[in-house]
Formats: sequence, structure tokens, C-alpha cells
Amino acid sequence: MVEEKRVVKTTLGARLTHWSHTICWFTLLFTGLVMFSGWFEWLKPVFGGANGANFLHRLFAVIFGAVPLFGLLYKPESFFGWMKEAARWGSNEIKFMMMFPFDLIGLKVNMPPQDRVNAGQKFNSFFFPTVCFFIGVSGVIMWFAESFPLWLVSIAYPVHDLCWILGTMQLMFHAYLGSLHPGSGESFWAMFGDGTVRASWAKHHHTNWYNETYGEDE
Amino acid sequence: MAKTKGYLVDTTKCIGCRGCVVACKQWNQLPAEQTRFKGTYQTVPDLTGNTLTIISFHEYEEEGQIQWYFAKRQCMHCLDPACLKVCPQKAISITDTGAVVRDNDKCVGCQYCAAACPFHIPRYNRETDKETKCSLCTERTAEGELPACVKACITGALQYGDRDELLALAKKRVSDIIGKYPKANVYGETQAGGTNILYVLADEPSKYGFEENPKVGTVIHAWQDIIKPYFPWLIALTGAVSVFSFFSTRFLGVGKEAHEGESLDG
Amino acid sequence: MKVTRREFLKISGAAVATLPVLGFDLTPAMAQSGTFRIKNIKPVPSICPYCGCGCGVVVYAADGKVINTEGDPDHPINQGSTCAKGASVYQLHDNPRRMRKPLYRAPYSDQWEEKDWDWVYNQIAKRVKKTRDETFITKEKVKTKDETGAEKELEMTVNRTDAIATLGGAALDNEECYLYSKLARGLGLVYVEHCARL
Amino acid sequence: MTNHWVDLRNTDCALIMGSNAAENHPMSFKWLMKAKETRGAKIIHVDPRFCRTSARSDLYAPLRSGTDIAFVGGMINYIFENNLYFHDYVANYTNAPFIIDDGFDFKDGLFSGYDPEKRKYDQSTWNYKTDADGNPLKDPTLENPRCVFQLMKKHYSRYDVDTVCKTTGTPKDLFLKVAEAYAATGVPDKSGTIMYAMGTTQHSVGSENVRIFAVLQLLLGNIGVPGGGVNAMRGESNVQGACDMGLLMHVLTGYMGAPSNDPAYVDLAGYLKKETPKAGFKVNTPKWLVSMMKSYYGDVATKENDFCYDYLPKRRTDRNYTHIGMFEAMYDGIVKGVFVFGANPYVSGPDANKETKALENLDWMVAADLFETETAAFWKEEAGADPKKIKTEVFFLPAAASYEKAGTITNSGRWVQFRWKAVEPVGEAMGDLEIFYEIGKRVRGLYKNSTEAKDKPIQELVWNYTEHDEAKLLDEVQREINGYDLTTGKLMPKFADLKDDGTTSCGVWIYSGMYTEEANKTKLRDTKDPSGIGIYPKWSFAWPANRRIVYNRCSADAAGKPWCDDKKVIWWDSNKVDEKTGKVGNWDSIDVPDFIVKNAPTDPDGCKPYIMKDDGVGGLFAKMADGPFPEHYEPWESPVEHSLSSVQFNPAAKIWDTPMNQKGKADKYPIIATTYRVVEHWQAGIMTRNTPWLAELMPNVFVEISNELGAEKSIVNGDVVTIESARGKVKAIACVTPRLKPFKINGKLYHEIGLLWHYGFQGIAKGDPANRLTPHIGCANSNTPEYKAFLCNIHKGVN
Repeated sequence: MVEEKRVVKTTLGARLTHWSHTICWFTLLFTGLVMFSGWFEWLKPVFGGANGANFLHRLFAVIFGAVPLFGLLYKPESFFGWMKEAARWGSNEIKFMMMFPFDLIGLKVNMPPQDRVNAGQKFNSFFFPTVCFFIGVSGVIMWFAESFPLWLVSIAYPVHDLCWILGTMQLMFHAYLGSLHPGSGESFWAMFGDGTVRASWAKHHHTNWYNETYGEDE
Repeated sequence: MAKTKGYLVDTTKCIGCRGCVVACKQWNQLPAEQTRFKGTYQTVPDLTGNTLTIISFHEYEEEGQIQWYFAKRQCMHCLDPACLKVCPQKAISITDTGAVVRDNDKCVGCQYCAAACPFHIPRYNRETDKETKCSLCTERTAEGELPACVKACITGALQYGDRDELLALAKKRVSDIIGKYPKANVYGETQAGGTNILYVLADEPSKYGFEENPKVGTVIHAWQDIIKPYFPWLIALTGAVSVFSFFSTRFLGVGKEAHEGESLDG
Repeated sequence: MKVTRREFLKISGAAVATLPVLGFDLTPAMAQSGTFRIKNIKPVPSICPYCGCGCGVVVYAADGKVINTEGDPDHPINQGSTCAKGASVYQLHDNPRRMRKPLYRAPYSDQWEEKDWDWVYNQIAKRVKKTRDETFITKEKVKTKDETGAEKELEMTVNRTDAIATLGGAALDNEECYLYSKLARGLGLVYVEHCARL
Repeated sequence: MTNHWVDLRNTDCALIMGSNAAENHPMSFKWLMKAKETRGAKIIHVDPRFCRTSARSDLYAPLRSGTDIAFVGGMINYIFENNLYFHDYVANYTNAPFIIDDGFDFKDGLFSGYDPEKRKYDQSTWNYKTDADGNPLKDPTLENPRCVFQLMKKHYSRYDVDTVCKTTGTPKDLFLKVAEAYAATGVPDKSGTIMYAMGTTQHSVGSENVRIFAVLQLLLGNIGVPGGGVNAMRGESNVQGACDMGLLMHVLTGYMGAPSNDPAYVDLAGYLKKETPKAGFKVNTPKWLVSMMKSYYGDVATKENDFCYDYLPKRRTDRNYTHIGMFEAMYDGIVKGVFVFGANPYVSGPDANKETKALENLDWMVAADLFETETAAFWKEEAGADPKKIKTEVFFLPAAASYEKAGTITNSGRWVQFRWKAVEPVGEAMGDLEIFYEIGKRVRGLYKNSTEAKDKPIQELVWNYTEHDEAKLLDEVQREINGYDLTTGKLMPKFADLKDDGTTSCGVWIYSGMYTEEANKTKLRDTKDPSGIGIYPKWSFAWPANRRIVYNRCSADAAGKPWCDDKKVIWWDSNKVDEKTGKVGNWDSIDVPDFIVKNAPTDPDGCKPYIMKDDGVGGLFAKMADGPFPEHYEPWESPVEHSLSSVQFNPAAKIWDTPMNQKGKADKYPIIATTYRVVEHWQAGIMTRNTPWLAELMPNVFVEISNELGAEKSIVNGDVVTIESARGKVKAIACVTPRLKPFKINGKLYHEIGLLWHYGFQGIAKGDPANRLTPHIGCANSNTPEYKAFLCNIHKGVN
């Protein structure tokens, strides 16, 4: 079979940011759990005791903050472009979200044409950065508690916990939907590979985006 | 609660000699810190990682009458300690005599307790990377000795004993001095659910720099009683939904290969 | 480990290179605070060296080191209590700033030289003798009145030198003050003072 | 103190004046609080500023520094006008009924016999009028206008409330409250105690300040009773002991007068004639002096050579040897060498700039202390000196701390307490006992072969103590202090047994009985108190003769019946039988009687409680250098004209018009200044400023100024300010507070400020020594410097 045409869905920068973000998130999650509650005693030796976990949490927190920041400074247009795309909410997106539960269960649905990122991913594009932002801010407040007013510090703790819980909850969906959910295999391997997907896949899943960017040489 | 022990601070007997402050440093071998005189005798402005108790000085002049209050500040050893509730490492516990103590090894210096404490007592010690606070000299009281500060107190302003007896004594003291100090009151009986360190104050608590009605912040309650125990279940929930979706999509035949074979026109 | 920004950078540089191996704990075990360190040590009773109240202080020492000082519970004046100064006497002994060697400052020099006791004793004795010999007065003439009221001269034995003075003793023990006073009068000193007068 | 610390719990009213007891003698407040709780005692604090003592007092009254005599004079007048004195006590136990010689008079601030050139009084007119064979005439009814009572009443009638409040700046109502509250103790079943310290003594009228307390207490019958007394709270752990051991220029051990080149002291007989009164306990002076000489010179001292009396140095009568005099002499190059043991005059001496200059004239200095003191390092750059210009050789000897050596110290309550050695001294530090012994041995070694007469005193001094064994050395010195019966070699049981024929020896007569064959009583630690009023007879030894409340005969009336039950110390029990003599009717007591117990109350001497005085009674009228009745004079540097008489300054105080001791005038230095201490530091601060825990609590010099002065000079809390006097300048941090107020004197407002004086360039907590400001001027009797009232100016900033 002749090599089928492929199109570029995600840039190298985006992939690198994504995966470093993921590593940081999980490390932070587990080192944080050691500090969050006593249930994760068994995790302590892995990180070299409570203090080891403490240190790693701060180390990866800095990376967690630095990478997106660097990306933002280095190529602001890619971030703002992403945000612009994510901000486009039309009827397609709303219909998509309405039919999403059925798709989730596995019923056949005809999804309306989607942009480069579909409605679910648009929601995710807002949800995660916001969560990460608040985690970062509250984290800094907790880290340098002495230099912040007490009322702020006592708010920082619930915010920090709330955000990572919501973040991890959302992560559950994002990880599943992005990998094992039917039809996601293509973009999943794209994230690992060179960021390209089969044109036919792209046309099906992200019709508007496909037509806009690759439509003319049809 | 079993009969707890604590001590009464009768501020109307305190001469501000700070013998208790130095005795505490001596017994716990805590180093001194750099300070500077800024216009008040309270040269150690606040508790620090190396200072578990201080005397606060408050000068007032009302109708030509000067009042100079001295108040000893340290951990209040609450009956229902907020720090104990929030500590993730379960490093804080209550001894059989009601003293709220820390296990130095378990503490990771995350300062959750400092945020939760209604009296703003725990402090972070940079060298040891631990939270520190008064431990009511449990190693001394266990041997029948008085806490270091109570033993050092010259005028009997500090008296160690059973909380209920001290409470009765405090109330009697307040009734004795109500004539001279109309606003005299007992502090610590009900504040933040009651504390083992009781005070006889000659004036409103705020005049001594104390919280009028200290209680654990609602934010902390919300976090402690709602977010922490229940919200993690959301993760499990979404996890379950994903697992369900994984099986139901396979089961309903809209499996991976179905999608794969799509032609360009979807 | 909760760290400041500066420390964080320092440590992170090192730590990244030696990422914690499974199970290896970075920090040494923290000292167990709150041991009753004076258990079965016999306290030595002393008296606070500061004001004139004369409060009792007990000193706990083990193998040559002071490990705790508190008020003396048996003492009738303070019954175990101490003021800020009394409670701090521990740091009189355990204090790097204490002077530990005899020192000598030569004329016009801008720093101390360490000496041994024998040397300083001999030099001091030489100075005392030299100054005493140069200025000692055994007898001197004084004016007095005879029976008729007329003025006349009387030669008195005075055995005195005005050239050497002694200061201090209010913090010294009684026995030390006694020898100090006896030696001073034996040497013929009359400028004998201490801060009781200040 | 006439009483002692624990006795404060027996008081009904404590007047704390000239002291900040809660900070400088904090333990006193343990017992005052006990008195307040158990007896409803009232605490009164009279002080220029509201300090931590005032915070815990029931009544606080401000007064301008230097006006204590005006204040207490006003109280005495209040007592006379309202007839509140304790009649029986005053009539029987004071010299109130004695008639005074006709020549005595007082006019416009001066007593009779004043010689303006010599600034001295001829006291010949200040005597009792006596009958033919020399007994003083008395008027028991106290009516005779020439009796002490009436003369005193007339003298203090000038101290009416308005004049007093105009002088002291105290609000009238507060003054009357204090007078009324304290005068209430002038009744049999109440006792009032006066607690004073340097705020009383550090004035040009210092001794009279103390005297007027004695007069007040005598009028109210408060001396010799539990919870009473005139209680000097001594500042140092063993300043009492150091004085007892004769470390002052004017006394030998046990307060025997030190001889001078006054012709009267030409020989032993002359000395004893001058120093031994005809009556009173001091008739035993010969026994004490001879015994001391036997301790100093042992077998060499014999009857034939006046017990080596000639060996005692005799100071010049025309030279002042007190601290100020010594530093003036040092400044003039008379003093060549100085021993400074456990002292830091660089910080604690007055007019520090001059005294530092004086140190530079020394040939050599031997300093011993725990830490490097400012005094020992006066030549260093950090001291602002130029080492290349200072020739003084300095030997610094590291001394052992209090619990690194054994020995005894005497507290304010005259308790001679033993303290044990807990640990070896740090490094090569040495106990001062061994240091003195070694220096003595080395000097005597150099004089061993001398044949000159001038070297006899040092050669024959008894110095044969054991070497290199500090415990034996200590024991031998203690025994020497207590004294021996030389015929049996046994330790003296009590000073009453001392002899003047050379058969007994005793280093310090008042300490005799502290170390007997029975026991070394300074080591006693028995916590039982059979008296129930805090006597603790078997806890250490109180000199004299383990007596805890001095003049305790006064706790009973003339017939020997205690004034009131819970204040009894000594009482006459007519049917008590004395086993030894079988005599019926004897004195009984719970403290060692301060009285010749063989006298029954009805005997001629049966009613003479003040046994040290030749007339046996309390001295309302007493010969002091500046007058028999305390009279208010303004401090040397005062901003106001004196309104009680035209004599502005104490006529009998020595004035030093010498270099670097200029007098500050009110136009250039309008603000009154005083100096004081805080509980966190101690005296010249070398020990506490090197203690990290205390340096943390009080890190810097601060100056307390009123809100009004702060507003005037736009100084706010925490500002660095400069305080200047005619003699020097210091920097400090401003503490602007309502606790110090300006004083309204003669209708005009004057500001007062107060400075901490503990600081110097050494230690962890450093700062300028406030004594750069204070003048070289002293009290007429003791020459104690006038630290507590001088003039200064203050401004913001550091220049």
C-alpha cells in the first residue's frame, strides 16, 4: 500500500512541553502525596524519606513552572495561538460536548466538525493551565510562608490541594481519552513520534482544522 | 477528656523579668538570635524557630492612669488542637496530661500546623527544617519536675497544675481583682475550644495582643473536613468512568479497529 | 527539605547529580529533643553571681561539662525561681568568649600576648615592688597642738604608698576580698576602693 | 539591710523609693506579692519614671530626680501635723526626748558651725545638753522646744505640701495618697518597710537620703520589727561581703575606722581612744582591732609593739581617697599602678572620658575578670584610643566563674552563704583566692632579704597558707576570718569572747561565729523555719551572730511586751528560768536578740535597743557631714532655683573644679538626666553583655523620653539620638513613652530623660557608656557619685 499522506498535528515544542509537564506532574503528585497524608508512608523510601520527597517536590515544582514559562517567552505566539483556538466556542463545540457522553460509552455518534483541538480538548486547554497557575501561586506562598500574610497562607493550602485533586481528576480523563479511547491511537502515537497523523484521521476527527490548513491541495 | 494539666499565667503578678524566657532557652538549649531595640521593651518581637516563649509588652494611658501589661506567649496546648488535625505526618499528638507535643523525626517542616493554629504559634526553624513550639516540658513533668518556665517564675504568676483547679483559681483571682480591674477576665477557658494554658487578664484580650475570639479559620475547616477527606474520591470516580468507558466502547463494538478503518471521508 | 532560594540553588546543583537512590535518606537522624538530661545527676548548690538577693542556683555537671543550671528549690529566698540573669548562668561557663589564658600588653603595643601564669606573677611582683619602693613613706611630719594649744610638729609612722590603688571585689568571694584587703594593707596601700561606693 | 529578703512577706506596706526593685532585685517581688496575698500589703513606688516596679505597685507617684529629701521631708511634716507618729516607740527608742545644746541652730539652709572656706561644719554645737556629770538631759513629754522632737518638727514644718510638690513636681493628690498610705504603718500592729538602692544613694545628698528614711522609719516605729526596717538592696552578689572585708579606703575589716595621719592616730592607744565610744557595743573596739592585728601579724604582734599597729598604713587627711579621688589622683599621675579585680570602672565610673584619660597615665594595671573588660582594653583602637600613645602595661588574668570555685558570699540580708565548686574553670582560668595568694607570695619573695624598716609590714604579714590546694587554702582563710582562741588553738565561738590582750585572733569580728568547732555554719542548708516569719535560723549564717532582724529589741515595748502578736521577735518572760544561773525572768526570742540580754527591761540599760550607738537609741538627730537633720539641696547640676532655702547646693559636698569635669549650665543643658538599669543586664554589663541569651533580650542602649519631649524634638520611637552633657556625648535609641512625664517645678515645665548605663565597646551587645555624661561630684559623707541627677541636652541623629 502506498504510503498514505500524513499531516503535522503537534509541533516538537508542544510535545516536549507536554511530556516534561507530565513527568513533573506525576513526580509532584507522588512526592506531594507523601506530604499530604499519612496513607502514602510506603512511598517515602522511594524518595529518600520525607525530607527527600520534600526536596524533590520543590525541585520538580521549579521545572514544572519553568518549562511553560520558557515556552511562553520563547514562542508566545504558539501559546496564544493555542489559547485563541481554544477560545473559539461555536455550536459545533456545544453539540460535541452534548454528544460526548455517548461517545464516551461507545455509541456511534456523528460528531460535528472540530478544529485542531476538539471541544473537550478546548475545555481541557483552559482547565489545566488555570489549575496549574493556581497550584504554582499557592505553592510559592506555602514555600515562603514567612513572607506572606497568614490569611493568604491559610488559603494557599486548600487551593493547592483543591487544584491538584481537580487536575488529577481531569488527568484521568485526558490520559484515557488521549490513549485508549477508540480513535485516539493515531494522535497518541503522534505525540510520541514526529507529531504527524494520517490525513484521513485528521480529516475525520478535526475536519475544520484539516480543511483550513490542508484543504486546498485536495 | 481525662484530667489535663497546664499552667495559669496570672498577668497581674508578672513583673516582666523574662526569667521564664531564659529558663526555656536554657532547658531546651536554644541559641540566641540577633535583635535590635526599636522603642519597646519587647525586644524579641515574636516567637521564632529558636524562641518558644516571649513576653509581650503593652503600654496604655487611660485618663492619666498608665497601664503596662506583660503577657507571656507560647503554645496554648489546646484541648482540641487544630495543628494536630492538619498535620499530614501525624507528628503532633496529645500526651496523657494534655500537652500537645511534636515528634521531631516525623515533622517535615511543611508548616501546615502554623497555618491552622488559631493563636499563630508554631514557627519554622531554618537550621533544623522543622516546625517548633513549646512542648510544656513533658520530659520534666514526667519526672515530677515543674516546666522550666513555671519553676523560674518569681512572683507565682505561673502556676502548674490540673486544668480544672487552675480554672477555679483563675476565676477566684479575677473576682479578687475585679474591683481594681473592672475588665478582668479569664482567657483560655473557651477560646478555640478551651486550652490548657489559662490566663488571668486585667483587661480585654486585645489589649495584650491576644485574639479576641481565636478559632480555626473556616478555610482550614473547609479544607480539613471537606476537601481532604472527600475530594480525592473524585479522582477515583473519573478513573472508574474511564475504565468503564474502556470496556463499554470495546463491548459495543466501536473498538479501535472500527475507527482505524475510516476512509478519508470519515 | 524546606529551603531558601539561595540554599535551594546550591543543593539542587549537588542533589541532581546524586539523585536519591531508592531508600537512601538524605538527612541525618534529628536529635531527639526533650530528653530529661539531668536524670540521676547530683546538682551542686551555688549562689547566683549577680544581684544582692543571694538566690540559690544549682548546677548539673557531668564529666567536666555543665549540662544544666536552674534555681535551687530548697533555697528559702528564691525557692527554685530565678530572674532572667539567674536563669542564664549556664552561659557563663559554656561561653567561647571567656578569657582562658593570662595576657600581657606591652607599652605602646596594640594587641595582647599570651603568657603563662608563672611569668605574669613574677612580672606583677616586680612592678609592685618597684612602684612601692619608689613611693613608700614610712614617717611623715604632721601639725598638731600641744597642751597649750600652740601648733607643733609631730613625726608619725604612716607606712603608706599613694602610688598603688586597688579596685574591685564586689563580685569576689568573702575569702578573696579578705586576702585582697590583707595584702593591700600589708603593702601599705591606702587607695583601696571598690564599687560599693559607686 | 536591717531585715532580709524573706522578711518582706511580713510587711503591711512597702515603700520602694530610689529603687526599681522588680528589675534590679526581682526576688524581692516574690515576697512582696506573698505579703500582698496574705496580709493585703500595699506596694508604693516613688520614682521619676513608671517602670516595671510601678506596673506591679498599688500606688505610683512620680518625682523629679534629686528631690527625695523634699518628698520624705514632706511625709515627715504630714506625720507631725496629723500626729501619726508611733508615740511610745519615738519616746523610748529614739533620741527625741534628748535636749540639744543651746549653740545649735538652723537658719536659711545652714546649720550652726559652717565654715564656707573649708566647706565643712564644726559639729561642736551639735551635742546633747548634759547635766553636771555628763548624762544627757531629756524631756520625756517631748514638749521642751530644745528637745530633738520639737527641733525636728520645726525643721520639717517648712516642708509643707505645696512647697514639696513645687520642688518634686509630684501631683499633690498622689503625694498625699503616698503620705497617708505609708503613715498608716505608724501603729503597733502594722509595719512598713522601705526598700531603696542607688536611686537613693547616688546623689550629692546620698547619705542624707538614707538618713531621712531612717528618721521616717523611727517616727513610725518600723525599725527592728518583722516586715519593717531600712532595707538597702545591694546591687552585687558580694558587695556586702566586700565592704565587710574592709575593701574601702575609710574602713578596716568589720567597719573599724581606718587610721589616717591625723595626730590622734599616732599610736594604738591614740587610735583606740578616738575610735572607742564610752558606751554602746562599740566599747569592744579594742578587742576587735587587736584580734585583727593578731590575724594579720600573728606572733610578731605583741603588746610591746602595739600589736604592729604601726604597720597599718595611714592615709593623708588632706587627700580624698574615694573612687573619684582615686581617679583624680590617677589623672594627676600620683597613682602609678592599679589592681582591677572583678570591676569595670571604664563603664561604671562617673565622667568616663576623664577616667579613661586617667588610666592612660598609669605605669601598669593588673586586671582579672571572666571576660575582656572595657577597662582592661582601654588602650585598644575599638576603645577609640591610640595604642601607640599609651605606655600602660596591662596584665590580664583569666578568673574563674562563681561555680568554678568554692567560697562564701554575703547577700543584702547579711546571709553569708557557702557556694560549692561544680566544675573546673575554663582554660587556665584561676580562682581569685589563689591569684591573690600567689601575688602576695611573689612580692614577699622579692622582699625576703630586705632589711629596710619600710619592708617590715609586708615581710611579717602572715601569709603561710597551703599552696596549690584551693580547698585547704579556702578553709584556712575562712578559719582566719572567724578567728582563733590562741591559747587553745580552737575556733572562736562568738565575737563576744574576743580579747584585747592578744590571746585571740579574728580577721573580721562581725563574721566571728560563722565557722566554729561545731560546724562551718555558712554551709548549713536547713530549710526549717521554727519562727514562722521566715527567719530560717539554720540556713547559712547571718552576721552579726546569725541575727536576721537587726535592732529586734524594738519589736517589744519598754516593758518587754511585743507590740503585737504576729510581729514579735523578742519578749520579756517574767517567769522563764535561766538553767545556768537560775535567774527567774529572762528574755525569750525567735531570732538572736540584738540586745544585752542580761538587762531586764527595768534595768537602766534595759531599754536601749540601738546597742551600737553610745546613747543606745535611734538617731533622729545624728551628726552627719552635712547636718544632723536631712535638708533638701538641689543637685550639682539643676535647672531650678531651690525654694526651701537660699543654699542651692549641698554646702558640705566636696567640689572638684579639675580638668574634664566642667559643670553644665541649664541654659545649654536644660534637660534633667538620670541613669538606671534593666533586669536583663547587670552593672557594667561585661558578664551579661557576653551572655547571648541576655544580649538578645536587651541588645542596645536606649534612652527613655516623654511623649512631650519627643514631640518637641520630633524624635519618634526607635530613632537614634545623641545625648550631650558638659562632659561628653553618647548615642542611644529613643524610647518615646507615656511612662515618663515632664515635671512642673515652681510653675514651669522641665523635661527629664533616663539612660541605660550597662554598655561599652565589648561583648555581643555593645553601646556607648552613659557615664561619659555624669559629673565628678559626690555625696558629702560617702563621695558616692551623683549619677542620678545631672543636666543634658538631646537631639536627633548621630553627630
